[in-house]
Amino acid sequence: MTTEASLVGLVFLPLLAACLLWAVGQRAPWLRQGLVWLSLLAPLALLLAPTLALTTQPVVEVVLAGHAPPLGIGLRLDALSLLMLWLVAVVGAGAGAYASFVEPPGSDAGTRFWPPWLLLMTGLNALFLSADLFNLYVAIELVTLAAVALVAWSGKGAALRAAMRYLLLAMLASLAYLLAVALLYAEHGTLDLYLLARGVAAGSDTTRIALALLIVSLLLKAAIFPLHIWLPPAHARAPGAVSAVLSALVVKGGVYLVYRIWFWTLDGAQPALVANLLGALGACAIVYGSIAALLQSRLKPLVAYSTVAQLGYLMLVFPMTATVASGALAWKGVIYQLLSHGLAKAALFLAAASLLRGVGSDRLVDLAGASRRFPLSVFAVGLSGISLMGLPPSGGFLAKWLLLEAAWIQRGWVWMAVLLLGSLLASVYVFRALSAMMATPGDDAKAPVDAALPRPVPWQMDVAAVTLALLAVIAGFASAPIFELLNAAAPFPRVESATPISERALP
Amino acid sequence: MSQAAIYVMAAAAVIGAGVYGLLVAGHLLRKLLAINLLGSGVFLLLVALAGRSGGAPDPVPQALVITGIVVAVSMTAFALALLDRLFRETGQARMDVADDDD
Amino acid sequence: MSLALDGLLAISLVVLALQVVTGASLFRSIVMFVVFGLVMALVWARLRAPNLALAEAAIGAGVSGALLMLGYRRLRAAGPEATRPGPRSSRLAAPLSLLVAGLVASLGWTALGLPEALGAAGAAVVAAMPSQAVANPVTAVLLVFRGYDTLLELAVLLVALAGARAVEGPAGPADLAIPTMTGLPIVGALLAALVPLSVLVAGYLLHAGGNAPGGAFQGGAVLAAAGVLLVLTGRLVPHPVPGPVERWGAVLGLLVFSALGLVMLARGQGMLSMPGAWSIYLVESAMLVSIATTLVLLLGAAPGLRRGPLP
Amino acid sequence: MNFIQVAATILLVLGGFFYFAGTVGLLRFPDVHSRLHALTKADNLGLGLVCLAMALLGGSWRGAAMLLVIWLLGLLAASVSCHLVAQAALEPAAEPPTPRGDP
Amino acid sequence: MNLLLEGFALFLLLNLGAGMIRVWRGPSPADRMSAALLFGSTTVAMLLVLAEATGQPALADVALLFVMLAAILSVAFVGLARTRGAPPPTPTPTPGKSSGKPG
Repeated sequence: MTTEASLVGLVFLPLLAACLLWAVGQRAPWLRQGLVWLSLLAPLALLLAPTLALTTQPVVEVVLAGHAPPLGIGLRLDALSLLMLWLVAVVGAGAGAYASFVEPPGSDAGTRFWPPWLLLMTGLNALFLSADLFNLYVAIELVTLAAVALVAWSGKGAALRAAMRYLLLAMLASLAYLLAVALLYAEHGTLDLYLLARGVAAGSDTTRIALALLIVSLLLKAAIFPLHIWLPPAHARAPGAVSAVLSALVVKGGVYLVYRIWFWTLDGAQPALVANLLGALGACAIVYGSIAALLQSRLKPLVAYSTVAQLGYLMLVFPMTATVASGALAWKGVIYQLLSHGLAKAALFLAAASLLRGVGSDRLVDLAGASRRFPLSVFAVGLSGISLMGLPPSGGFLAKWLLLEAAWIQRGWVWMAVLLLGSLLASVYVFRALSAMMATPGDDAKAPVDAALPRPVPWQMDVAAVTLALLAVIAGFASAPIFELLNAAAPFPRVESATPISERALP
Repeated sequence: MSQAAIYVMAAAAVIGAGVYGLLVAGHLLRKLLAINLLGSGVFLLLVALAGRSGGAPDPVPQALVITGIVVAVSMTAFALALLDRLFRETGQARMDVADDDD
Repeated sequence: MSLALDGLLAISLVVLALQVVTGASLFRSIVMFVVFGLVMALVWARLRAPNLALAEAAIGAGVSGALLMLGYRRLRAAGPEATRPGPRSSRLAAPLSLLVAGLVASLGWTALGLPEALGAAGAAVVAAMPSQAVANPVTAVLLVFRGYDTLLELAVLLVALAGARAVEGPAGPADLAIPTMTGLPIVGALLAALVPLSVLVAGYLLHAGGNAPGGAFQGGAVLAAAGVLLVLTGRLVPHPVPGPVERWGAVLGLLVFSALGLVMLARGQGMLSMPGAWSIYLVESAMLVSIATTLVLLLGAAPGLRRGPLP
Repeated sequence: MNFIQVAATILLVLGGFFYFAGTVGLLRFPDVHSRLHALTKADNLGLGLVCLAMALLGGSWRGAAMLLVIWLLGLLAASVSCHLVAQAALEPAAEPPTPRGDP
Repeated sequence: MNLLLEGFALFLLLNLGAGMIRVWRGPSPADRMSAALLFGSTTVAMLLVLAEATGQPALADVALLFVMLAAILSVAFVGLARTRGAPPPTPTPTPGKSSGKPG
């Protein structure tokens, strides 16, 4: 009962808060402050009961309206969704706290900023809990619309253009998703992800093509190379807190769903060729994103391209599940990457936004001397950089180490080379950004001209960034409980009927 | 050729037209029209496939499509608001995917 | 004969779709899109989906058409350059879209050959219907079996409104009312007849939705249409600050739906379960208010509305 | 075929004729005002006859009342919109007319 | 009788297709709009006929909805035609220029 109520609360608390914020309008600033802080912090508390519940049982299922699937819609919580929900809660709290200093909920602009933000959180929580393909569609649309509105928040031409492009591509992806759902429903007559899994193995070619379409549409939402073109402008032009949430959570929603469909719905029927193809896309993303990040002359686009690269790692799990041993390692590795990149990238975007605000520009040349004027922000950049590069003892290190180990076990030399190259390139672009901030401002550094005038950065904003970055590093130490959860949630060999993974060899 | 088959083919053609419009249109309003067509094609496919048996119609796809129509309208309304602002700020109502990132 | 009718409808649909995406005039494309919506409603009628025909007429063709026309109007006000379609040449477009159409057609064709049985979900609905408080299975799916979808869909509608407000910036776009329209005597007659009638029709559709096709979305769209009529004729004028009616109206549906759901959860009957026909009508009425408010505000592209000066 | 069906058929054929006439007028008349004139007159009669035919076939008072409402509303809407469109056509066009036959 | 009704619906649809030529050619927006009006009225008639032919009385509700929306769309259209010569939207609108009680 408490677990069920907590899970329902994760969706409904931000939703109701958004409604009330909308309804009170510009009145009662204290009420608005309270509502925002409540919906930022309460998810952390609400997650305790479900976490405890998962220590004793592998899965919590909630039947809505008393009608079980296929008639109704089910919510389903397992370790993977729980970790994602924790990520939403933590990053949401950190980035939300940061945003509450930029756009105070009591202010005039705050009345327009916070409803989409809270609805974004509603959509994300709904997405990570839902087990129904069509319900997921509605949740995805909720997330997309809210995210686009927040990307356009600054109202500048470039941000609006980026938002428009994001919206058009996201709509295209949604309709491709829906097309796939239509085909799947026609054949299987159910929308439940897990009921569908039973029919998929014996499904026709239509099923397989529909699932492929489903995955492609989600890859577009997840901005996996080469479907990433919308990401760099959107993430670079959004306000800092929004970029943080977009990079840490929104694109991860797409990846999460690809995992769900690949490892659960397609359980035992994953074609090895597609697995390798997905891995190859990931490898391209790592190389391309890192090089593009290296070539940027401004901090926020650099961080955005780094997201393109880091998302690539998440695709490497597909080819590595060819054997049981490497699969288990790679699974842990990518989930760890999901979490630690989420934390580190959120921190990095927040710090970048602080620097942009404090210096008035995010061109790397203009950032010279930032380390003395904004030591906390630069400290956050450094800390999150450690995790992105994969230096010990950070969470990023653990993730990349596990992936390397998995590649080693299955003798995937190409994957190993890509992993090492990715880390190398990441350290180059992080050091490039850091050294720009450490540099002494010379005469050639131009004064900021185009951007908004520098504004003071409240210390609380830096604290939010540093906290998230510290969590990304600490994740490297505190891996034991997470691994325990992940072992319970490993998608394979979950279903006994599935083909043993060892029998599926690489071509 | 059954009724369902006729409409499935029509849905495929409408989806194709939507994709074509999305690729060819320079003006954002036309792109929005194309996306709406694409959506209608998908809805038609969903209902036509579910009605292939010719028996009592399946209520589930119909309910899904009603939800889908409302979502599509929300999208359109929001996109138009975004277009308004984009036009006010930049004087542009067109967009090429190959636009500069800056 | 009926296959000929279906075939002709299908051909019209395709021709109209092609007209929408090609051609020189943007305005013509929008008119074609509205006509496409009309034909789509006929198609739903042929496919024995009167609920969808209603929704398509009210929301698909009506509200979308009005939205696009008003959007066009706002661009148009800035000069002819703003609405010049400016087609792009793309050599890939035609083959790519043919490929997509071919792929969908072949997938659909294969799917048509699948065993002809009602899907598991559909069969479950049919089996569960006798014990339900409403007789319209589509309403039952929307509110009883898959009420969570509908609730999230209301959230999508709200985020469209909230997002539009966020995107529009500190104040909405400039004045939208058309003062010249107020001078026409015939407009008054139209309003006097249409506005009360649309309230009646909206109520009728809401009530009918329980047992016959209809429901909150269709009714809300009708009410929104009346609201837009009031905006277009200057009876309601845009205002940069939303009043209490607009603010609470837009979220009433979500609040009532969630509150009822939470009460049912607290009583141990499962989140979002509906305790009877009254609860369905209650939720639908609140939804109707929200949908109408939201759509009027989105159509009017204004944060708030105030009573305008009467002519 | 009973008497009612015969009557309905005659009404339908008449209604169809009016619709046809309206379309021909729309296509053949030289300017927008005469087109509108032909269109609305013919259309409203056509709709009225169809409504009458359906009321006969439906055979219920409730259905007939509904059809009457539809017809009256159709009349109102058509005359008002015809008036408004004609008014708009008198003013300079909002958009440069596209040349005849332009695709 | 059903055959007759469906035949009549087919005839109306063909009529509609012929009217499409007017939307296509224009030349003025008013022409296109008047053709769209014909479509509305024809569709209403078709819906009424189909309601009878397929035994779905609910389609009469759809027809009612169409009649109402036709009037509203044409008002939207007239607003469209009248925007010519209107000043472009100002980037900073003056708040609170309208007086009156909250709606």
